[in-house]
Amino acid sequence: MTTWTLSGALNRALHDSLTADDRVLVFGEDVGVSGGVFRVTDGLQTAFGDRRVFDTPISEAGIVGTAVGLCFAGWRPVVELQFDAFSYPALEQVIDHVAKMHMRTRGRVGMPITIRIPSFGGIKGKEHHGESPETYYAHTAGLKVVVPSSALDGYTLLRHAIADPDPVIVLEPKARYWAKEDGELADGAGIGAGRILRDGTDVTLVSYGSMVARAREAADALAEKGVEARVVDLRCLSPLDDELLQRCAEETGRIVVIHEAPRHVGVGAEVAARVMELAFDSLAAPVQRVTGWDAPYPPASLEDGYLPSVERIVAAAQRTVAY
Amino acid sequence: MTTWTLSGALNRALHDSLTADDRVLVFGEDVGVSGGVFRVTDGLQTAFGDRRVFDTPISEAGIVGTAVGLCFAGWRPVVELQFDAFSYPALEQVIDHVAKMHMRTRGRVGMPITIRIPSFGGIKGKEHHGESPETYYAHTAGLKVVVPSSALDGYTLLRHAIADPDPVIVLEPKARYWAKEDGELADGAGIGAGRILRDGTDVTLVSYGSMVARAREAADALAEKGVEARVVDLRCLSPLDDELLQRCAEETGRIVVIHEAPRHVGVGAEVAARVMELAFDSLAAPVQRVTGWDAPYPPASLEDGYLPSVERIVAAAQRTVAY
Amino acid sequence: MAASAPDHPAERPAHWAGSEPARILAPDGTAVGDTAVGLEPEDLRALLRWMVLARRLDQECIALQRQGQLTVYPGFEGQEAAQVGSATALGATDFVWPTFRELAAALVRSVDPVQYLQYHRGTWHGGPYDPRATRFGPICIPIATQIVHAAGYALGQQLDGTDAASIAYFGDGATSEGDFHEAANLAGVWRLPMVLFCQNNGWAISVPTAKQTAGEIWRRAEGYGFPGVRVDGNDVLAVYAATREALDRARRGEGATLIEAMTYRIGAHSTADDAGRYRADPEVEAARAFDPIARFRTWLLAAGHADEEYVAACEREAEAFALEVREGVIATAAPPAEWQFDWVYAAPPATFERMRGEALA
Amino acid sequence: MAASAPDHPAERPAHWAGSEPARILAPDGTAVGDTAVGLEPEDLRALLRWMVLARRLDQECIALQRQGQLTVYPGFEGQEAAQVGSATALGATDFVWPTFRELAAALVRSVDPVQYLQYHRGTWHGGPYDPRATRFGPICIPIATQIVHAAGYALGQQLDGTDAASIAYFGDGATSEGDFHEAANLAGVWRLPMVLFCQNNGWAISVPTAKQTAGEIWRRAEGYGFPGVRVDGNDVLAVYAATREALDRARRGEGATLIEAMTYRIGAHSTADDAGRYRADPEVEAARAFDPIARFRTWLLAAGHADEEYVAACEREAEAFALEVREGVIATAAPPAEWQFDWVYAAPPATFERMRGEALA
Ligand SMILES: Cc1ncc(C[n+]2csc(CCOP(=O)(O)OP(=O)(O)O)c2C)c(N)n1
Ligand SMILES: Cc1ncc(C[n+]2csc(CCOP(=O)(O)OP(=O)(O)O)c2C)c(N)n1
Ligand SMILES: [Mg+2]
Ligand SMILES: [Mg+2]
Repeated sequence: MTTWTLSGALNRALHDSLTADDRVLVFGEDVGVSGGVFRVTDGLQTAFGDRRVFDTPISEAGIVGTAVGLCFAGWRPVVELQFDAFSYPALEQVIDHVAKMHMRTRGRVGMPITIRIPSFGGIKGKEHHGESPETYYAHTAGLKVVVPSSALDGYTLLRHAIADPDPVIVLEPKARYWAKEDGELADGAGIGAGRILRDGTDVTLVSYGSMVARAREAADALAEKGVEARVVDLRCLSPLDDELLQRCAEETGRIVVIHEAPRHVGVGAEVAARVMELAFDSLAAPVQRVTGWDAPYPPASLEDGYLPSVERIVAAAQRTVAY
Repeated sequence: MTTWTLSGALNRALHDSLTADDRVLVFGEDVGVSGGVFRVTDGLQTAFGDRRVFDTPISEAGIVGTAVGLCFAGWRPVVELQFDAFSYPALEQVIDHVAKMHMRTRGRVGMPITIRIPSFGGIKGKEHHGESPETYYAHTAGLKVVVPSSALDGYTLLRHAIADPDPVIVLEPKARYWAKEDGELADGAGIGAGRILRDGTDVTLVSYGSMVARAREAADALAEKGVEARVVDLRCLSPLDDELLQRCAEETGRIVVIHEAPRHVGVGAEVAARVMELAFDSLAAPVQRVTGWDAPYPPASLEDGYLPSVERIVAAAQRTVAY
Repeated sequence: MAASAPDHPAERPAHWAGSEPARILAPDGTAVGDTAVGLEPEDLRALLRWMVLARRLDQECIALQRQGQLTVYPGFEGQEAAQVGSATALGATDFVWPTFRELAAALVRSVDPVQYLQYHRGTWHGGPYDPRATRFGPICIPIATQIVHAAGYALGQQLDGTDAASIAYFGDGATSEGDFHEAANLAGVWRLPMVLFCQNNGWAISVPTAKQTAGEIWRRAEGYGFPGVRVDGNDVLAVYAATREALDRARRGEGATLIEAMTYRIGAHSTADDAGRYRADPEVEAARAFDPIARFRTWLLAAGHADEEYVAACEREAEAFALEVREGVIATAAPPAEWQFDWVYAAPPATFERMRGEALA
Repeated sequence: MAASAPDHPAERPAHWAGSEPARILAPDGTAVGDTAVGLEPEDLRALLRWMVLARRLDQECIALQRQGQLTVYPGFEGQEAAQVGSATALGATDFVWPTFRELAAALVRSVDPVQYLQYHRGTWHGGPYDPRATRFGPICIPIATQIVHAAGYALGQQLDGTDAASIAYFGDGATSEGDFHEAANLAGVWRLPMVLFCQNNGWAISVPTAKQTAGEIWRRAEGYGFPGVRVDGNDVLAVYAATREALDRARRGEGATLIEAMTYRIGAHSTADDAGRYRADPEVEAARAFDPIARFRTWLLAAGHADEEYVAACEREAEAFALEVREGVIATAAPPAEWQFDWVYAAPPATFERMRGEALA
């Protein structure tokens, strides 16, 4: 059995994808010679050459637009946008072109593009380095959006993303890059499937990315208080796993959704709305949202007060149970 | 009593704001000499000179970034981004700077910027001319987002937006620019307040922009079927009028939310989630969402099948009532 | 690029001021440069034929729009030489990245005009024709964004070691966008096989080039490390020669070229635009003196490469062609409702399929 | 701009290749140009003093980061002349638009370093100091975005008829972004009173300038219709003179200037970066031969504008200064929790206030 970090597992996923398909290209800012600010592309240029793994100028719209053109030439681009907030200069290319090209060409030109974005907070980073951009991508029809929460699943999701014929946004939780997990890398569950990480019957804690670990901590804390919480890792924010959400609502009757992003029009709202649509009669309490505040991501020293804490999750779960 | 079009009322709002405050500037693509593709800035350059009302190059990030710099110099910029999809090149400036500058400077530098964006569909326009960008803006903390649904309220909301010390995104429903309304222009309800346009006790139809007119049509149709529908115009998507939503949920027990944007992580999800949080026990049925499909905005000839129709709204209302 | 003597400067459109554009034929049709651009007489005749067909089709499209058969339509009268000359210079495997105004170039690349016009009929979006088969990219409305796609495609060719190049068409207004710059910088630093072809028609809707930028657009190239040329965009031979030279450079692995083709937008921005609000008729009338078709026809006849009968035949063909396209357009029906969903995803998720079911129920 | 003779080219950092930068002092400190730049002896001494204080503070910040008193810190060793020379040329009402690496310029503009360092301590964001009072804009991390703000501020001055100008600092890598281009184009077409000041330090994290762009950055200016100059960024007199000239142009209403200051990033990109992964030590050692402080000190002493005692005094002052800042930084406490909410809106909506209540309950 091997021990993996998320960074290492993602690196291996890129390595294996580059090996499996010689049309796969990896490029972005500092991904080549230096191997990426989070080492996710470490060693790839040495292994596959600077034709397939290369550095780009600081040009996010250029990087994504280049990927669009490469798809017309039959390539399969995997690009990195260095940090969450630095993906915004490319939003026009993503929304107007990447997400729509397959439809506007009536399926004649696919966009098998993977856009990797180190995202979310929790690393006491500078401003613009702790944003949660998932709403912008998940709301954009034509994209698929995945968020790994652990090393092994990071490998699985990135392999699936690169193999997928549609554009996939991979939001990698920076705060988990160095978190370790034991096990073997495997193909695993595909895009669109969520997973239950801990079973429970009283309440379901739904989250993704770094918040999954907090949800598990909260579940432990709740267990001591006699509350059996189920922990769901969404894995994929577009599409959402409706069946799983419905099942959890029916089986536990109580849902708490947790994310770092601001609450207003966040993915938690979608989860709440869907759960209500899919299992209204099973709901014993309103879906609770434990999220970042509707405010810009704070400086490092206020970060802990912004991110959903185990205490806030536990309190929300207790509110639903007591409801 | 005067008859106003939305385009004319917005034009008057700009005129009156330029008169009221000589720090107000109006600029954007084709807003000067030609008076804007929808005539909203017609005659303003003649009236106020090309120092205060001027054309810019085709440079959306440049337009919004320029507005940021102008605020540091004590100006109050009102910019136009020509169409919904053409606001995307400026998203980085909006999200990273416009929305955050007041906080990052601890209130020392305000961003009294108004960004006008002709938005939404229903005009059988070309692609990229029918998008509903509200989710991108409403989710972004630090912004305020308003959507007028009629001429008179368009005047009111734009005057409030320009006078507001915070950045306000004004999404103008193209499909309503030429719709007429009789009455006098007035100061009216401010940002953050929704309004009830028709009272009803069986169900509340919540919408904004062009969909408000459809909701009213649906209410008429429902009345004939013996269902008394209340019609709410949100007016403001960030912040949302919590009190009004709660009251409507408590008083009608049933909510249908309607918008043109794709459903997934749309404003309708936020309305549903809030209503559940604010009035769970009053809800007799799950909140219904009648929205555009989770697909790119279609070509003109498929537009009618994409936009929420009166029939779909009526059917959803009947489902909730029959629930 | 070598500049030739100025012609009656007084009459020139304002935005032609500054550096003299390279020119082979003077506006009056007399040769002022080397007309041996490497085209056979039949190819030279084809230049005239395409320009005549294109202009006639443009008129037909405007008529179709007025009759409610097309939605808003952006005409290209006056830009026939810029589009036909450059498109004629392309090799079979080169890929075109157009804006929304390159119908003339599309014809030369044998894109079916009826398929193309599905876009303006509102029956489909960007790529109603097959962009791969025609090597003509989707019609692109977001200004300057297609230039980056052209760079990506050119990179793809470079990686595959083909000798195909990209040509990106864009307007004077597009040069103000960040995407123009990012594409140009990548083209330079990666020595991409591509041509950045700017049709400077003097206007961006209501904004004249002088309010768009203070520099001369072709001069931007040096800052990116590749050559820029300014050419008379209404001189089809000069446009052909400049584009051909740029493509040869690209194939030799010498990288990109920026071509600024000086032309003029005779019509309004589109059928939805009232140009009277921002420009005076005399300016338009003066510009007509530089008509690209008359100029080339005069020379072609004088040089004996074609006779009046050929010209007449082109016009007859154009009439028939316009009629044929009209019928095709009118016969184009609305797509079935399923098309709203059929290609959103290549691998549609179950959740998406459920919504499709809800919609089409 | 007039170019002076090249010095031992062999040793120059690779990215200095191409056009000769304008220079007044050779790397060895001998004058090769007109040293009468309009500064009094005391002002000349101040240039040295600021550079010495800045370098010492930079070292202290790196130490503070290693000791966990600061979060990631981006050093500027080697760029002291580029920042001090340009900032010294500014008038009191000119406004600075920095990146995240302009601490030396901030000192010259009398921004309180302890306040500035709240940014790197993680106790506040972009503008911990008062940007209005100091006329020093918020620290800006999104590459090139501040250049557009500089253009907007310059437009504001032009509209108000003041004689204040904007100066935007940015790096070589920033010139690849669309925002650089959009700002430059606006500066040109609107003849804005601004200086686009590029510190070309050869690297953008791990990417060398040669992989960033194929052109020479200063040459971009012509395409925008304003002058560009390349200056030796490690020659504080040349930087001062070039910036001064650009500001004078701006005040005369002649518009913008692009200055490419050739310098070198001696340290890693930041304390989080391991430069060993992408560049070799010899390159760095060679670059030290161009040290801006040694060069200027040599000339200053030789010219008799300062004596050894003055130099020693500067170093003593720098020690005390560094210690004082260190104590200030360590004494800087975390902000109260309410600060998460206090300035999100100038007019906070009721819905927002309810969330604040929920958060601070
Ligand atoms: C990003 C973006 N902004 C604005 C528009 C609206 N628009 C459509 S055409 C046009 C003018 C384009 O001018 P130019 O590039 O000179 O091309 P031309 O119309 O002259 O062919 C504008 C501003 C757009 N399509 N895309
Ligand atoms: C839009 C954006 N993309 C990427 C980054 C990440 N990043 C931070 S600094 C940097 C390199 C900047 O290089 P340069 O402009 O030369 O400035 P220098 O670091 O040399 O001072 C990059 C890519 C960013 N901050 N913003
Ligand atoms: Mg034009
Ligand atoms: Mg640099």
